[in-house]
Parts: sequence; C-alpha cells; structure tokens
Amino acid sequence: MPELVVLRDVQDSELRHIEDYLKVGGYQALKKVLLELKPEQVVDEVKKSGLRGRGGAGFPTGMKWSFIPKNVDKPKYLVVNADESEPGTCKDRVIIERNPHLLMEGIVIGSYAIGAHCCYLYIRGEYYEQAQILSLAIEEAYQHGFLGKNILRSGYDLDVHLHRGAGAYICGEETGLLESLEGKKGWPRLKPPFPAVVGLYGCPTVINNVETLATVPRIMERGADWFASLGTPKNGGTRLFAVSGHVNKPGTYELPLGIPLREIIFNYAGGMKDDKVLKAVIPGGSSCPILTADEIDVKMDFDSVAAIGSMLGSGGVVVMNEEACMVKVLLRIAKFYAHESCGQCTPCREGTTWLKNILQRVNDGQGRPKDLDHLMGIAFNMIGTTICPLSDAAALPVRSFIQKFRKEFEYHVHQKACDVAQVMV
Amino acid sequence: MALEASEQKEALTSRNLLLNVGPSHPAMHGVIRILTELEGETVVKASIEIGYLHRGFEKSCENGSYTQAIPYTDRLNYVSPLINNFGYCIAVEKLMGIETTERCKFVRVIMSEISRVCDHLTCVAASAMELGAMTVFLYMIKAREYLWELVEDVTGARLTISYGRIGGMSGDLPEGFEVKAREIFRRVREVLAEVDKLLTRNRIFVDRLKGVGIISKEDAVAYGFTGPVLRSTGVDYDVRKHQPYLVYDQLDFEVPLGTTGDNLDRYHVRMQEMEQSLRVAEQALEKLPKGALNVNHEGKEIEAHEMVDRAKMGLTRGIRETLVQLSPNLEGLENSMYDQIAAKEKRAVLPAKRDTYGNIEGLMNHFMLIIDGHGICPPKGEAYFAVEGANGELGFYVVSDGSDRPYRVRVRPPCFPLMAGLHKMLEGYMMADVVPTFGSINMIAGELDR
Amino acid sequence: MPTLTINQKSITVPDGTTIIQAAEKLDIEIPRYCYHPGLSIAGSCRMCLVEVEKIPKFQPACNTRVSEGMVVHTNTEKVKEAVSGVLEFLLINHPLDCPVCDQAGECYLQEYYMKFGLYDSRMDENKIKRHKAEIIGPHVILDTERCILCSRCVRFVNEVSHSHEIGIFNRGSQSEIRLLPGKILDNNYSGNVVDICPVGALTDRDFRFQCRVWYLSETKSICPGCSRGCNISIHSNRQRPHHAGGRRVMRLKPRFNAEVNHWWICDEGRYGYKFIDDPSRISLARVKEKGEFLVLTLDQVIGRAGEKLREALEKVGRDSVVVVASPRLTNEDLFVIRKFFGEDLGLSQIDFRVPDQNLASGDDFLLRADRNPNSRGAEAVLLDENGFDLTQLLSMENSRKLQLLCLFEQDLTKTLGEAWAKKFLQQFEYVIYVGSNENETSVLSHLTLPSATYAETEGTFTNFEGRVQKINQAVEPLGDSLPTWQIVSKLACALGYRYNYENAEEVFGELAERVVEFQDLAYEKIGDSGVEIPDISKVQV
Amino acid sequence: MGSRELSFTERLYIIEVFKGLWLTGHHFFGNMKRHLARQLGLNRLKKGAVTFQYPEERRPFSPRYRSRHRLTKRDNGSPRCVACMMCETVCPAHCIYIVAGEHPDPNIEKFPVRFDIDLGVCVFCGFCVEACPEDAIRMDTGIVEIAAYSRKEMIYHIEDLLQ
Amino acid sequence: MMTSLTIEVGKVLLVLIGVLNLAAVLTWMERKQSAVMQDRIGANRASILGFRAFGLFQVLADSIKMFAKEDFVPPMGNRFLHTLAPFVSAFFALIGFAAIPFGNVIHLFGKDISLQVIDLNVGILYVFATMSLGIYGVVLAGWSSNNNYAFLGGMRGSSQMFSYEITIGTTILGVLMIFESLSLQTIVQAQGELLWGFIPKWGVVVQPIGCLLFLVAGIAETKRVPFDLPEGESEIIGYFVEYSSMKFGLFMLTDFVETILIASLVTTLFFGGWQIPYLMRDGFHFPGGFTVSLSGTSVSLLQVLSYCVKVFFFCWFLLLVRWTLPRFRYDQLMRLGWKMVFPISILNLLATSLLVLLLR
Amino acid sequence: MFALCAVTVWAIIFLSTLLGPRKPSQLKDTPFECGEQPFQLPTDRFYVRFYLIAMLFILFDIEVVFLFPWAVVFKTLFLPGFVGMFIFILVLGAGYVYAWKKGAFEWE
Repeated sequence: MPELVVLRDVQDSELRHIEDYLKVGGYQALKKVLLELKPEQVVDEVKKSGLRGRGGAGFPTGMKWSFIPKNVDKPKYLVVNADESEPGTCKDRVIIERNPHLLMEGIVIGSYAIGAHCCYLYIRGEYYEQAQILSLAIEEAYQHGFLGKNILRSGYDLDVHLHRGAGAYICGEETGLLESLEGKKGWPRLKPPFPAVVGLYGCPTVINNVETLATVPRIMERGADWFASLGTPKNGGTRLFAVSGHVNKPGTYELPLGIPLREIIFNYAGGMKDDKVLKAVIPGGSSCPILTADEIDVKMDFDSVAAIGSMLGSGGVVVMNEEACMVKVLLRIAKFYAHESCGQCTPCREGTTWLKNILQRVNDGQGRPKDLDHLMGIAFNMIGTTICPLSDAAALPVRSFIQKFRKEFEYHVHQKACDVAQVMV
Repeated sequence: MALEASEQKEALTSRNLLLNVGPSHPAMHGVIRILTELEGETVVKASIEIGYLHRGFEKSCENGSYTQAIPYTDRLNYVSPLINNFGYCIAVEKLMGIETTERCKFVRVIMSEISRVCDHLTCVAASAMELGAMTVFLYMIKAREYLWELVEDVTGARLTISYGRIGGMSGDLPEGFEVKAREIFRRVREVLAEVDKLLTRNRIFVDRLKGVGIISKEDAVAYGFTGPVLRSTGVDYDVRKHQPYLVYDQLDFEVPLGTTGDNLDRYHVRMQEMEQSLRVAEQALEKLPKGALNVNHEGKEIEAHEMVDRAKMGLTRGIRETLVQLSPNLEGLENSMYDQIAAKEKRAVLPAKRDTYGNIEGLMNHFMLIIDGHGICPPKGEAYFAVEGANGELGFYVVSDGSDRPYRVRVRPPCFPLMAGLHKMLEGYMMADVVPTFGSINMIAGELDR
Repeated sequence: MPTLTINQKSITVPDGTTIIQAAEKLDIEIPRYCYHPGLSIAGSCRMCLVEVEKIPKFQPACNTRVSEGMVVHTNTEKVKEAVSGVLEFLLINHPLDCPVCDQAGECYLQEYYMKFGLYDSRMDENKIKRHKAEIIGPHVILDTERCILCSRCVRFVNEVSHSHEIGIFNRGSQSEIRLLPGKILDNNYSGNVVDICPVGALTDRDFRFQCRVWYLSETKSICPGCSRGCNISIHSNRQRPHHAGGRRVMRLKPRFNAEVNHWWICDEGRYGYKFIDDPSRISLARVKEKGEFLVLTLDQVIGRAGEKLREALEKVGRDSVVVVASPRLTNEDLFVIRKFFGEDLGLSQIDFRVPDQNLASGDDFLLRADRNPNSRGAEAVLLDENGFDLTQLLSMENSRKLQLLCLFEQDLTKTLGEAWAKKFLQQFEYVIYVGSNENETSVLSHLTLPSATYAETEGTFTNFEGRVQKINQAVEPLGDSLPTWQIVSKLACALGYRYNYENAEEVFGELAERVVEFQDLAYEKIGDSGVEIPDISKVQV
Repeated sequence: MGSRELSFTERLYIIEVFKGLWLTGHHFFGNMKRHLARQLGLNRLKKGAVTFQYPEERRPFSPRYRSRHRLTKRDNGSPRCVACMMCETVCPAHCIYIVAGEHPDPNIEKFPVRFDIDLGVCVFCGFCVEACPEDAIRMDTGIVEIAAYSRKEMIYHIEDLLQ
Repeated sequence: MMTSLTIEVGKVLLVLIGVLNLAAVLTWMERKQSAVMQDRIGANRASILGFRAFGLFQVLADSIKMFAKEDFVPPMGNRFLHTLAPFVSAFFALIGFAAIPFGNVIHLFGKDISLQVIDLNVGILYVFATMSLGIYGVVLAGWSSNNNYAFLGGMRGSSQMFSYEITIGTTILGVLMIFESLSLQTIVQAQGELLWGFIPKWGVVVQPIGCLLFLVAGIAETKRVPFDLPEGESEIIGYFVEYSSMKFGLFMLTDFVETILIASLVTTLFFGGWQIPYLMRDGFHFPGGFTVSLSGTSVSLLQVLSYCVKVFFFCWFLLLVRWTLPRFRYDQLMRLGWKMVFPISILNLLATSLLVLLLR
Repeated sequence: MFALCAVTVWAIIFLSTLLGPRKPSQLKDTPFECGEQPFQLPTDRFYVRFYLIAMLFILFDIEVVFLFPWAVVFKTLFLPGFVGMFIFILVLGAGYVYAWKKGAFEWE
C-alpha cells in the first residue's frame, strides 16, 4: 500500500467535524505556518515540493502563487475551484465529504502564502450536500479561530466565502469561474491579463483546485522533500484517481504519480468486470484523448501520459471493455461538450455542435465516408484557437477516438449499423 | 483605232470617276467605305475609310466588370464569336494566373475550331455569292447552319453565344455531343466537297480570282497581316502553331499556305483550313478528357427550386450529396460536370450551382463575384494574349488596376491591319475585282471598328 | 516604444498597442469581427489569430499587446488554415440569406470569405433555425440567424450608449442576441449598432430593401443635424434611379473623426436626411400673383426679386429691408449674403438669430441642443460689425411699414409660433423666401427661390467648437434649385454687381481673406476631418 | 497548293460548267423527288429542304437555348424571386429593373414589387439566369417572337414574366 | 377580212398573254427552282383564302406590291428618258415574239391558220433587230438615272450586248446555211426532215457547236448570270438602281421575257421548233414503218404543246445555269465573246460551208 | 402586235405611277451611292474603252450582216460563193487579228 497524503486519515472514515480532525493532528501545519514561516517561505516550500495543480493542467502551484504581485494596494484573493464537473472525475468530492477541514487548512495556508484575506470557495451547484458539509466546516473553523480575524493570534485575517455554482461545466475553467463568481455569465476571460494580475474583481487572484490545496497542509507538515519523494521526479506526490467503468472495484484511489495505469486498473480497481477484455481507457476525465488496451502500461504522471499523446487531466480513469461502442462513447462525450460550450468563441460554439451532429448521424447509421475526415478536420480547427481549453477538450477525444478506433467508425459509416463484436474481429 | 494607247489618252482625256463603294453596298460585309477612283472599270486608287460600326467596344468593356465584357466580345467577329470569347477569357486568365482544366482547354479548342469553320464557310460563301454563285452560298450556309446547331446545343445561342467565362465556360458540353458533332462534321465535309466541285476547277470562278488582289509577302508582313491573307502569300504564320495555346500543341494539323497571295490562294487556304479545323476538332473530341461526366450520383436528384427552399429553411443536411436539376439554360453547370471545366479559382469562377443554391459559402462566393465593386479583381498588371482568330491574330490586351473593372481593354483585331493594306490589293485591278478581293479578306466590321 | 516585425515588415509602435493596431499601421489586413476600436476587446470571434514566434499557440491579434522584438506572421499557411477554419465555423449555421440581406455587399462574412476563406464547404448538417426579422426597436431589425455573436452590439449598448438593451442569451450554439426583458432598443444612438454589426444580423429599418449597397456611392459630408458637426458619409444612389421611389440619398453613415464623433452618430442626425428627397422640396422658383403661386424660370424670378429689392431700396431706403439668414447655411452662403446685402447694398439689418420657442435639448454624448450646424460660423461671418439684433425688431411694435424681408431657410412659424410669425411677416410689404423645403413660412412668402440642400452643394460648416469642416456634393441639385450663394450671386448680378464665383472654394478663399476668424485657412487644407480655427474670442481681440 | 493550272479541258469552260450543272441538277431532281413523295404522302420522313416553315413548323431548339425570360413561381403562384438584384447587377445591358418589397413571411422576407425586363435592350446573354441564386429567372420559355409596336411595349412586367 | 383580222388579233393576244404569263410563271419558277436546287423551299407564303398553290400567288402579290410602290424618278435625271427606258426594254423584248412560230398551220373555222403572228421571210433578222433595240432600254436607264452605278451598269450592258450581238449573228449562220432561209417558220419546217431516215434533222444535230455558242451568246443577251454584269448586284447594283415600282418590275419582266425569247429561239433554230420527231401531218411515222394516225387538229395541238414543252425546258435550263455559275468579269466576258465565241463561230461557219460543199 | 405590246407596257407603267404613293423627301432624292454623297455625277466624258467597243460592234456587225444573205443562198452559190466569202472572211479576219494585236479586246 503506497503512502497516502490526502486520504491518509480518511481511508475508510470521515472527518467531517473539526473535533475529529483536530484529534488526528489537524491544523498543526497551519499553526506551524502562521507562527513560524513567512509567506515567502511557504511559497518556496511548495515550490520545492514540486506540487503541480491537480485541476488538470498540472501547473506548478508554488509558481502560481509566486506570480501574485507583492506591491499592490489591491486586495488579493484565493479562489478554490471545487467546481468538479469533468465527467469521470470525482476526487474533490471525496476530499470534501471525508476531510473538509484538511481543505480548510490548505485554504488558510494558501491564502497566507499569497497574502489574501478573502477566499472564495466556488463549489459546483450539484454538490449540494458537499456544500452543506463545507459550510459547516467553515462555521466550525470560524468558531475555532482558524478563520476570521487574527487567526491563531498571528495577526493574519482570513474570510472564506462559499459560493455555489449553477451547473455550468465552463465555470470549472478558472476565468469562467471568476466571471461566475462576479455574478456574470460564466464566460472565460481573455488572457492576458492573467488572474494572478487581474483576477476576481480586477484584483490579483490565485485559483486552486481542492485537491491541490488539500495537499498543501501535508507538505507543510512533512516537508517538501518527503512529498517530492512520493512520485517521480517533476511529478511529486500522490494523486487521486477516480476509476470508473467496467472494473470490479470502481472508486477513488490515492496513488503516487507515476504508477502504471495497468496497476491501477488491475490491482487497485480489481480488474475487469466479468473478466471481459479491456478495450480502452480514458486516463484523465472525458476531455483526455483515449488510450487503447495496448497503451495501459503508461506511467500515470503528467509527463508520461502527455508523452503518449494523452493527458493526466483531472484523474478520472474511465475503463471500457470490449462491449463498449466507441461511436456511442464519443457521441456521449461530444454531446456533453456541445451542451457545455459557453458560446463565446466561434470554433467551440459551432464546432462542438457540429461534431455532435455528425457523430449523431454516424451513430444513427446515416454516416458518409467523408464524415470521418471531416470530424478530424473540424477537430483540428478547434484545437488551440479558443480562449479557454474547452474547445480542445471537445476536439482531442474526437481525434484520438477516430485515430485509434477508425475501423469501428468506418464500420458504422459503411454498414450503417453498430456491431462491436464484428469490428473487434 | 490607229492611235497608240498613249495618244488615245491624250486625245480623249476623260476624267476618272470617283465612286463610293460602301458603306451601304450589297457586297460590304459590314459597313466600310472604299473610295475608288475609276479609270473606266479599272481602279486606279482606292482609299479605305473605316469606323462606320464603331461602337466603343473597348470603352464599354472598361465600364463594366470583367465578366460583363464577354457579351461584347461576341460582337467583335460575330461570325466566330467563340474564338473571341475564349481569347478574351484567356487574356484575363493570364492576367490572373489561372490555369484552366484540361477538359476546358479541349472544349475550347473544339468550339474554336467549329467557329473557325463557320467563319471560313461564311467568307467563302459570301465571296461566291458576290460572284453570282448563289447556290454555293446557300450550300455553305446550310453547312454553317449545321455547325450552328451544334453551337446552339452547347452555348444556348447561335451567334450571341456568351459562352466563355473567365476560368472556364458557362457550361460543359451536352450529352451526346460527340456523336452529333461527328455526324455534322461529315455533313459539312460533304458540302465542302460539293462546293469544291462547283468552284475550284470552274474556269469562270478561277479566272475571277486568279491573279487578282495580289499582295506580296513583304507587303503583307509590313502591313502586319495575319491569318489566311498572310498565309496566302506563303508566309507560314499561325498563332496556333507558332505560339501554341490551349492544347494546340497536342493536336496534329497543317497550316495551308499559298504562293502568290491572290484571291484564289486565299480561297484555297480557307478551303483547306476548314478541313484542317475539322481535323483538329475531331482529334480534340478524341482526346477530350472524359472524367466524371457519367458519374452515377448515389444521392437523389432534386429540382433547383426545391434545393433553394430547403437550403433557405436550413434543411441542408445531405444537400452536398444531391444532384440538382437545373434550369435548361444552365445545363452543364451541375457540379459533376462543372468541376471538369471550371478552374479551381474561387476568385474568378462562379461556384457550381449546387453550391450557390445549397450552401452559404457558395452563395457568398457567387454574390461576391457579381456585386459591383467586388467581382473578378485581377491583380494589378497587364496581359496580352493572342489567339488565332478566323481572320488572323486576335489579341486582347487587358490592363488591371486591381479593381473589378478593367482599366484598359485593347483588342488587336486581325481585320484592322488588313484594311490598312487593302488598297494595295485593289489598285490596278478592276471595279469588279473589288468585290471578290474584299470578300476574300473577310472584313468583319464588328472587330474592325470595335 | 517596442519594435516588432509583422510579415517581415518592421514598425515601432507605442507601448500597449495591440498587434491588430500595429498591423493596421502597416496596411496588413487582419480579419476581425468582434474587434472594434471603439469598444472593449472581446476576443471571441477568433478571426484575428496570428502566429507569434516563440509562442506555440495562435494568438488573437486584437488582444495581444506588442513587445520588443516580437515577430508576427499573419499570412502563413497555418494562420490561413486557422482563419478559414474559424470562418467555416461561423458559417455553418449562417442562413442562405445573401439574396434578402441588406448587408450583402458590405458584409464582412462575404468579404473575408473571399479574402481568407475560399474553402470548400464541408457542412452537411441542418442549420439551426432561429428568430428572423424581429423588430427590436424603432430603427433596428434583428435577424438572429445571421448573427455571429461577435457581441459588438452588446458592448456598444453597455459601453457607449450605456442603455443596456440587448444581451446574449443561452449557451453554446444556442446562444443568441435578444432584447433584455421589457426593453426595446430605443435610444438616440441605436442606429450605430447597425453600423458596427459586421454581418446582416442588425439592419436598418429605414434602409431596409430600399437599395442594394453596391449601387451606392459615398460622399464625405457633415451632419447638419446639430452644432456638433458629426462627420458623415452620404450614401446616394446615382446608378439605379428606379429604386426607393427615386429617392437619391439613401442613408447616412458616420465617418470616423477622432476629434468630433469618433465612429458614432445619433439617430436624429442619421435619419435627418429625409428632407433632401422629400415631396415638400421646392424645386422651382415661383412668384405669388393674386394669391396664387406662379412658377417661372429661376432667372425670371431672380429678376423679379431684384426689381423688388431695388424698388425697396430706391423708394423707401435701406432701413426698410431686413435680411434674415440662417445658421443652417454654409459659411460660403453666409459670406455671400454678408457681402451682397451688407457691403454692396449697405444694409445693416442682417441677422440670423431667431429665438426658438420650442428649443430642443441635447444629450451628454453627441447631440447638441443647438440644432443648427453653423451657428458658430454665422456668428463669425455675420456678427462681426453691425449691432443689429433681430430680437429687438421682433419684439418691437413697429409703427413704420417695412418694405422687404429676405428670409433664408428660416421657418418662422415654427420657431416663433404661428401667431407671432404672421404678425411679424405682415409688417413687410414683400417677403422673399429662399429655402429648400416647403413650410408654412414659405407659403406665406411672395416670392420663393429654391435653394439646394447640403447634400447637393459644397461648402463648409463651423461646429460649436470652432472646427471648420467641409461638405461635398453628393447629388445634383433638385430641379432649378441652386446653392444659396449662387442664388445670392445671381441676385447680385441682377442688380448689376459682378459676382462670378465659380465654386465654393473661391467663395471660401475670399471669406478667408475677409473674415478674421478664418484667416490663414485654405479650402484644400480643410481636408476630410476639418480644421479647428483658433479661438474666435482671442482673434477678435 | 491546290491552285494548279487549269487543264485544257477545264479551260474550255464547258465541261466544268456541265459538271456544275450536273451537281445542281442532281440536287434539283433529288429534292423534287422528295418533295413530290411528301406531297403524295409516300414518305413523311425525308424532307426535300433543310429549311423550316417557320410559324407552323419549328426548328427544335436546343434545351439550352436562351429564349424569353420567365419568372418561376412558388406553389402559391407568387414569384420565387426575392429581389436580390443579382440579375439587375450582372446584366451587361442594364435592362432589368427591380424594386423590392417586404414579404410578410419572415422566411422569405423580400419579394419584387416591380420586376421589369426591357427586352428591347436585352442582349440575351443569359447572365441573369446564371446569376440568380434562387432559380427564379429562367430563359426556357421557347418564346422567341418578341415584338411590339413601341419601345414601351417591349418592357415586360412581372405579370407577363410570371406567365 | 374581219375574220382574218380577228384571227390575227387572237394570235397576237395568245402570244402576248402566253409570253407574259410564262414570264410571270418564270419569276415563280426562278424562286422555286433555285430553292429546290439549294435545298430550300422557296416563296410559298402568298395565299388566297388560305390556299397557297405552292407560292404561285407570290407572283400576284409581287406585282400588286410593285404597283403599289412609289414610282420614283431621280430629281436630277431625265424624267422622260427614265420612263422610256423600261418601256423600250419591255416593248422590244415582247415584239420579238411576233416572228416566232409556235406551231404549224392549223385548220380551224375552215381556214388554214399559221400558228405564228407574222411569217416574215427575214424573221430571224427581225428578231435580232428587236433584241438589239432592247439595249437602248438599258443604256437609257443607265444614263437617265443620274447615278454612277446605273451609269456603269448601262455602259457595261451596252458593251456586252453589242459584243454578243455579233456573236449571236455569226453562230446561227451555219443553221441558216443549212436550212437556207431567214424565215423562222421555214427553218422549223425544214427541221421536220429526217437524216438518214431516223435522226430528226434538228439544228442541234447539224450544228452542235453553233447551238452551244448560240446558247452562250443568248444567255449573254439576257443579261443573266453568268453574264449579269450590267446588273452585277454585288458589284455595281445595276443600271436600274434608281428604279422602283413597276418600272423596276418591267426590267425584271424584260429579263424573263428575254429568257423566253432565247429559249424560243434555241427551240426554233436548233431543236426543231414545234416539230415532234416522226410526227407528220397525219400522224406518227416511226422509222420501222410503224404508224399512228392522228387528226390534223390534234397533230397541230401536239406540235404547239411540243413547242411549249421545249421552250419551257430551255427556260428551266437557263435558270439552272443562272443558279449554278458565278459571274464573269468584264474583261473575261469580252474575251469570251471576242476571242472565243466569235472566232469559233466564224470557224464553225467556214467548216459548215466546207462540209456543205463536200457533202454536195 | 406592236400596238398591243406598246399598250400593255404603257398600261403597266401608267398603272404603277397611278397606284403608287408619292412621298418625296430630301434623302430619297439623293442618288444612291452607298449612303454617301456622290463626288460627281456621270455627266462628264467617260472612259474611252466603252466607245471602242461600240466602234468594233458597228464594224463587225455590218460585216456580219453581209454574211446573212450569203449564208441563205450558199447552197445555190456553191463554190464561187464560198471562195468569195472566204476571201471576205479572210479580210475580216485580218482586221480582227489587227484589233486583237492592238489590244482592242483587252479590258485590263
């Protein structure tokens, strides 16, 4: 069993109340940070740990914090992105449900590090219960003096506000989230300027994922070197992998980065359900290019997965067996993105729907030979041409699906029917 | 009777008669005035006055878009409008750097040659008629009629064809063209054989032409003659051979030459050129790239208006796979055929009708090529392109200032230099020779005066 | 001042310049839909993508600020592909509306398709049907199918007119522009959204189906609607007279002038051109005889006017003639009036100030309360020496009978009110009216001379800031009408004076010599955007 | 070159003249035979002449032949034309006059209030048909008799063109 | 006396009406025949009550049209001469027929009537005389029109007809020599004989070259293609360029009347006139001794018919020539006349005389 | 015959003058010369060649007339007639050859 970081105390239990949390040594890291360390030291420590953002892009957290300008009069904000809406991913939910105070502790440390006195916690609208848990945790933290004025008599003030989203995937994108937080339509912002400079209400802002912040107290507790040693070089620490699909034991597993995908599926997730043959895996949530059964020996860290053309993303591992029709899977994904595109940038607004329409037709047995080329072409035009990465997220799966399972698509086009078994033969 | 000729003249000095032949004379093919000074029946001096049909062709072209000039070119040498059409189009294509499709080139060759035969038929027929051989005229006109039928099948009109388009044609050849064309060529050849029987060895005819209207090689070259008149003097110059355009270099034909440059030589040159033209057209028919002409469309065929309505309502699904049934005037613009003849240059060639009716890109493209101020805008520059017209080198010089209207269109009409040298062919011959000589030159006022 | 290279051309631009602005200076066209220099940057249309060396992704040129040594490419194959790809996306749901769309011909979809698109369509799905031809305000009609969601209009109502009437509703491909609940697009600047709409989504109701834009010719001019003097283009149809019932001036469009109106114009000015081709135009000169108007040739009527003028001067004297010019006239018109009536005839009773009973109000953006385009010019030209004040005359109960009134473009019944105006006019034996349109005052006159409207003449206006701006002739004067300065010149000739101005430029030349405010100005120096004259008050010192 | 000197017999005129007469005579009798046969109802197919007896007998036009214009109709009889002015613009002779009006159906929007073609000016180039994006104008009526007593009558209005 | 006068007037009327009608029919024939030769149909539009009669009414329509046209006289021209010209043309063409026998003697009303207007013993010279006088019409037309083209046409016409007048004279000398008469009726009667018992002694048999040359010269006399130089419509438009209405029509008529005249002369001189081979006064006497008896009247009628058919054939032939050949040039025409036809006809004359001498 | 022919022809001309309309106009009154004003009208002396032909005609025609009676009575005259006329024709031929040589028949 590898060493756990985030789920250390909550492998099989929940620490929803602050008392429970304090019992397992909660808020000790915070104490250490607030009373012993300067904000810069915290940032350095995080930098040293090699912690990379767990939201999907994998940007080094310490670096992100250090972008916050020091000498400005404007208030600074920390925004916690708990808008976990990537299909296939449910890691933040686990943290919130089982260990909300770990997140709270992380929030305070993070805010301290960047000098923020106000933190917004943006949680997905559908996470109603989780929002309840969090608001309780915030209340308790205030009661215990871990939030509010003069925390732990360190002279540091912090307010945390919980904000529930309204069910838009795009608000998981950091600038879209900011817009939403500001009360506007969740349209991602043009960058530059980056949120670190002009963020929430025009002020320097750091947006961190729940898992990222939940990791921070541990780093503070046990040191950057310890953390870095957990994974592979440059990909330090552990990661929550949410395994779903045709496996015997779907669930969220905290595993060190760099662990082979095969091991996740066959060791931790209990292997294929009903001993069917593994066909494909989406390694990091629906937006990531798919991997075939031949590729599951890849090490699950940011760089290794990227090296074979996919992404680690938000860690949602979706496993599919031989019976899964790739056209249907892709159609489902395309439908999702067509629905969730904000409609701001042209390629994404039009492209997602177009992809969906073509796929729907192919799936309905009305495909035409040129359709696959068109899909590839459309997807190509969608990549890298928009403000936010949603367009890429919609286009990349299309390209990878068609590249890797072209036969199956062609069968749909030519035979006007779906017969997975036939294609596999 | 006993007086010497010179003495006669002194004794009975008579004034030479100044006589207008034309502009409205039965033998003037267009309107032109030949002011003749007659000594008895002999023409001692002839001066040619042109400009009676001047209608500002060049300026008209410069006042419209590049496409709008095409109907004007029909009316240059109105007996062989297709050659003019293509000459102008190729000039603009050269200016724009457009390469037309292979099939288009072959079709242009075929139609040009048909036009050339029409022209020579008309010329020889008219000459014969003016010599009184009315029957020959009607036989040849009958042959021309056959060819015009063919032209009508392709272009939708007999004379004002407006067939050429910059980058292509207004439509592909119709179905069954080849068979019909071959049959008609056979019939034309029959007529030519008959005419040959009636005229070529008939002394009355030969005497009328032989040794009449002679122009020397040197004079012909000096005056800038081209075409049959130049070739009748024995100068081997044919644009098709010497600066091959379209696909003439792939086709086998001879350039008939004369020796003396008299009317008879011109008659022979024309008669043989017709045969050569038919040969060229037949070879081109043989080599015509077939391509997707007979592609069986899987999709169903729908009426044009149905497609328009569907597209307008946004029901465009599957429209790209359907074949549109066009107005008969637009036959040959169906996508499958159109691709074969239209150059792949959206800045010059109207999109296929299916695209215009069925998708927004095609519609916009269509609009932008028609709207004033947009249209076909060749890059700044100039281009001269010469084709072998029925009467000689027909050149178009087009200057673009980058706008959608030609800055300058200049035509080098083959007739113009011919008219400059015409007096040489008239002086010293008889009044009665004015008509056959003039006829053998085949002056077309349309292209002469522009 | 960073220096950057765009397509191998170098340029140095101020800090904070974006690539698109830098490229504009180099005459490199970067396609754009959402970018408008007068609005905030949205960066959403993705048409202006360019390749910047050392940056892996395409950058939107509208939002990328230049930096030292930046190397930008706008014409590489990759960029072309990306741009045409974006265009393809924009068009997949675009309806086949070119035939019925007023924008066709000035539509940036068409334009950019020809310049940057030219791909073969791959779209073979049904298009999304949306609302068509919705009237969203008194001047604007919306077609959501044609909309490409560039959001220019939304930003306009938020940032420029601050009226917040429209917004983008729904998400993804269902997004569309709609009116905010309970609102209609009714503000004095609503017409501008039509101008900035790069496609045919927002079109002008006034111009709707009147004429195809490619038949229009443009003439640079100045809006005569108020003393702001917004720069405009007059779009007139000279090619196809059968359109729009023979109307010649089809629409006005604002013309960029950084000093006056930027890109905008108010609706009042925009739709204020109707009088040019109105049936009420006075196109022929006439004389009232026995209560009925008799149409005569212009020269006859001018001769008659001259006789009357001479009669008044000779029989009664200079004090019996009053000239009321108008601040709607050009500087040239006013100068010729001053020269002839004031200097040659020695009249002192010349004024243009008529108190307006129903004074309009202005707003805080462009529209000024003073609805006359040349009040400042009239002050400069007419008010510099004599102390005559029309208001005194108007208010005075006049016992002496006045002989002749010469009215220029002044509808007294409207400004003074009917009763007052009639009373005033009745003091005069003879009233000459020079104007372009019929009104109650012109009907009361004894002799009417048709003058050309601003679209039919050339000349200059001086706006409230003292900016002299040029108007140009867009269409021929209607019927017998002539520019006012020509009418006055002819009148002067009829009285034996030599007036032989060839054109407005000559008049302006003399004006610049004679009127101190205009000194050192030359007609050709005025240019398209006008010249500000030095503060008049200072000059007068 | 074909212009070889005439032989003695050819120089005698008479032989060549008779050859010519033989040929024309051949035509004469051949055609007479066919004419007679037709008159007697023996052979309906072979014609003795290549000409057509125009009003009653018509030369078959090629399908592409450009004859008088017509405006195509919608199912309800209204013109398909949407007054886009393409034909008016492309017309090299400027013989088309269209005035647009607002159609009550927002999916049609625009229709021609006036659509006149001055056939006295028209050059029958067919550009209008080619330019029409709606398949609203065609030149396939087969009507070639377009004549009038005045220029005004040569202007065909929308009602005439719709028939 | 009265009866003979009536008979004379009747004959004159018969000839006149016959000739004029034939001329009219020829205008129709010219159109129809040329049309058929040229794969056309020809004029067939004129109709009476929808009845078209193959375009025969076109003749009527044409004449009505011509009558209804403005009679135009060029202002500078001589009005009298201008009017005289067509008169002269037509008049002299018509009176030539007086000497031409169109049948043998017919026994009617108890009288022997010679089917000829006047049997002149110098009939052939009379005919030539009238033909020569016809030239004046052309010359006058050319002169009086005050027009360069007409003038040229008139000059050409006169020269041409002068030249061929001689030729036409010399070509028939051989015939005269053989039949020993200047009376046309005598010549025709002489052609009723048989040579060697079975070949009709027609002029063409005894004078083939003379016949050919006469035909050439005769066509030249009619001023029709290939000798239509005075007209030369595509060159100089013709001597009648300034003529309109029926005056022009008369020139046209003259052309056709002359065509008939030449056809009649050819028939009379070379093709046995009204003779039918082997037809004697009482019926056919074929060489083999076979006989068919016929009444005298029917023989006479048959002979008239034969004459008509022959004339008609030659009219057809002349039209065929007219529509087949191109036109001569002036010098070529003169050369043909002076340097070919004239010497050959003289030689023919000498050869004939020699032959006659030898055969005697 | 003469009278009848004359009457017919005259009647035709008279009828046409009677029936035809009369609308003179300036333009109609100009002699036709292809639509141009003629430079000169054929009132001047004209080229001599035409007269030459007339001369030749008179010469030869008269001589030919001599042949007619000879031909008619040729059979009666027999040899002397032939010889006489042969000489006559020889003389005539000499003149003809002279004229030929002189180029009287050339119509350049």
